[in-house]
Amino acid sequence: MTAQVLVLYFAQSVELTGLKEEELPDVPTPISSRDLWTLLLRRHPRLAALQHHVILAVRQQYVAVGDQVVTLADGDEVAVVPPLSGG
Amino acid sequence: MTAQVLVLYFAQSVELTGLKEEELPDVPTPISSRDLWTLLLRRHPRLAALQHHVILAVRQQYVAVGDQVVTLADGDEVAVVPPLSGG
Amino acid sequence: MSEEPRDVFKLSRDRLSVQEVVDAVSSASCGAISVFIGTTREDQVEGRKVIGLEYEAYELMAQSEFTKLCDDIRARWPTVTHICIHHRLGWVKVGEASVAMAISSPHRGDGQQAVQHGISQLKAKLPIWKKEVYDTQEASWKENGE
Amino acid sequence: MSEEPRDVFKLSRDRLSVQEVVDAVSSASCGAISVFIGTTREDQVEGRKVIGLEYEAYELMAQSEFTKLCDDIRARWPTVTHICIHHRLGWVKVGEASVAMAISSPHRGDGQQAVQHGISQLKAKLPIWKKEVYDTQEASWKENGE
Repeated sequence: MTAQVLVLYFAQSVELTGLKEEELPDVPTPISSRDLWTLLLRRHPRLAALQHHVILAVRQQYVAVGDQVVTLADGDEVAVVPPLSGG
Repeated sequence: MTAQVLVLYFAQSVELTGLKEEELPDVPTPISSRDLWTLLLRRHPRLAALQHHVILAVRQQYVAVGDQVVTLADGDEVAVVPPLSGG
Repeated sequence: MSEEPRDVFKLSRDRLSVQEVVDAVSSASCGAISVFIGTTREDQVEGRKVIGLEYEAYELMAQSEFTKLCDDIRARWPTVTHICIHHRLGWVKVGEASVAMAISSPHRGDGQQAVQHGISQLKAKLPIWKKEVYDTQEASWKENGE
Repeated sequence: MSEEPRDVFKLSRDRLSVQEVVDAVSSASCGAISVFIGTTREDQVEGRKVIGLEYEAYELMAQSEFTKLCDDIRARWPTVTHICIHHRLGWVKVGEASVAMAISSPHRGDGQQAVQHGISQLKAKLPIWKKEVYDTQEASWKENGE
């Protein structure tokens, strides 16, 4: 199975990808968050600068990059979340 | 020796004495703060309602009612300080 | 580049302006402003309803005790930059602010602790009194730390 | 007589109004409003001078994380009445406020602790980012808890 998801980039990841968002039409699902990150990394090799510092958000819930498996549906939001610095 | 002091009343002591301030022309000095309080109590017996709850201020410095001896000069301010409730 | 520390104290019969208290401590060298505002709470006391508070102060002495309070805060939290307290006098009806305290500091931990300590000390040391006034026309003098 | 608790969150490119944040939590049942204001500090980083911060947020998610933050505060301090956070986005120059948080509570201890915890959680959990901008035109993304 695959899903069409909307990937949102924030902060440093906007500068590294040159994008604020993009549609990804064929993301395999279910998928581990680590594989999801690897897929983004393949599209945008400069995201490697965030390796070990980044987490993801899937449908607006944080997901650490690791073994956790997420199920994606068409239209889901996936966000790249560099280290937070609000306040 | 005696001194002429200005006695200031605040909060409940205004209601008990009916006064906001008064001049006392012949206060003995040096005098213990307990004797100073007793002297005020003799002038205004209703101040007994504050007994054990009151402290004094002499030249704008707090003085507990007790053995401490204060030296008064003409024009000095003595204040009757009921329990504080600022804030 | 370091600023002269400011200690600002005001007793006033006018409504308190939080903005004014915050502006009094603002500083380009500070990342944190910690503020406390004390307001008159709607309260029932023995079946009577509190409609407001009546405040009075020994004004000159309050100013000198405020200076001591600031010295004490600066001794405990040396990074504190500016300190401001505005306290109302006279009639303060339910829902309105009676006191506002603001402290600026480079980082937030010190300022927040300093405000907590400052408000406790204000209640314990500043010669200010309040009388609770009830809807029955009765009134009673309050005591902090009861 | 007890009020419905209010949780108020606003992200905005306009200057923050402390008065608006305080008014959002005011309540006749509360005697205490605890406030924290975070401002942009004038700073030197490796010989460059910070002239301001540029903020961005994942806005919808920030709103839902704010709701979780409020639930967490109310679980820890059940007496907390109202909670308000305003956070700026976009350009915030040195000396201006980037965040203001206010909490009302019947008594002051709970509200002061809740604000401290709330600001820590905001920095740890809300999807908001800032970039420090220097007088050399350079900039660098910040990380909380560095």
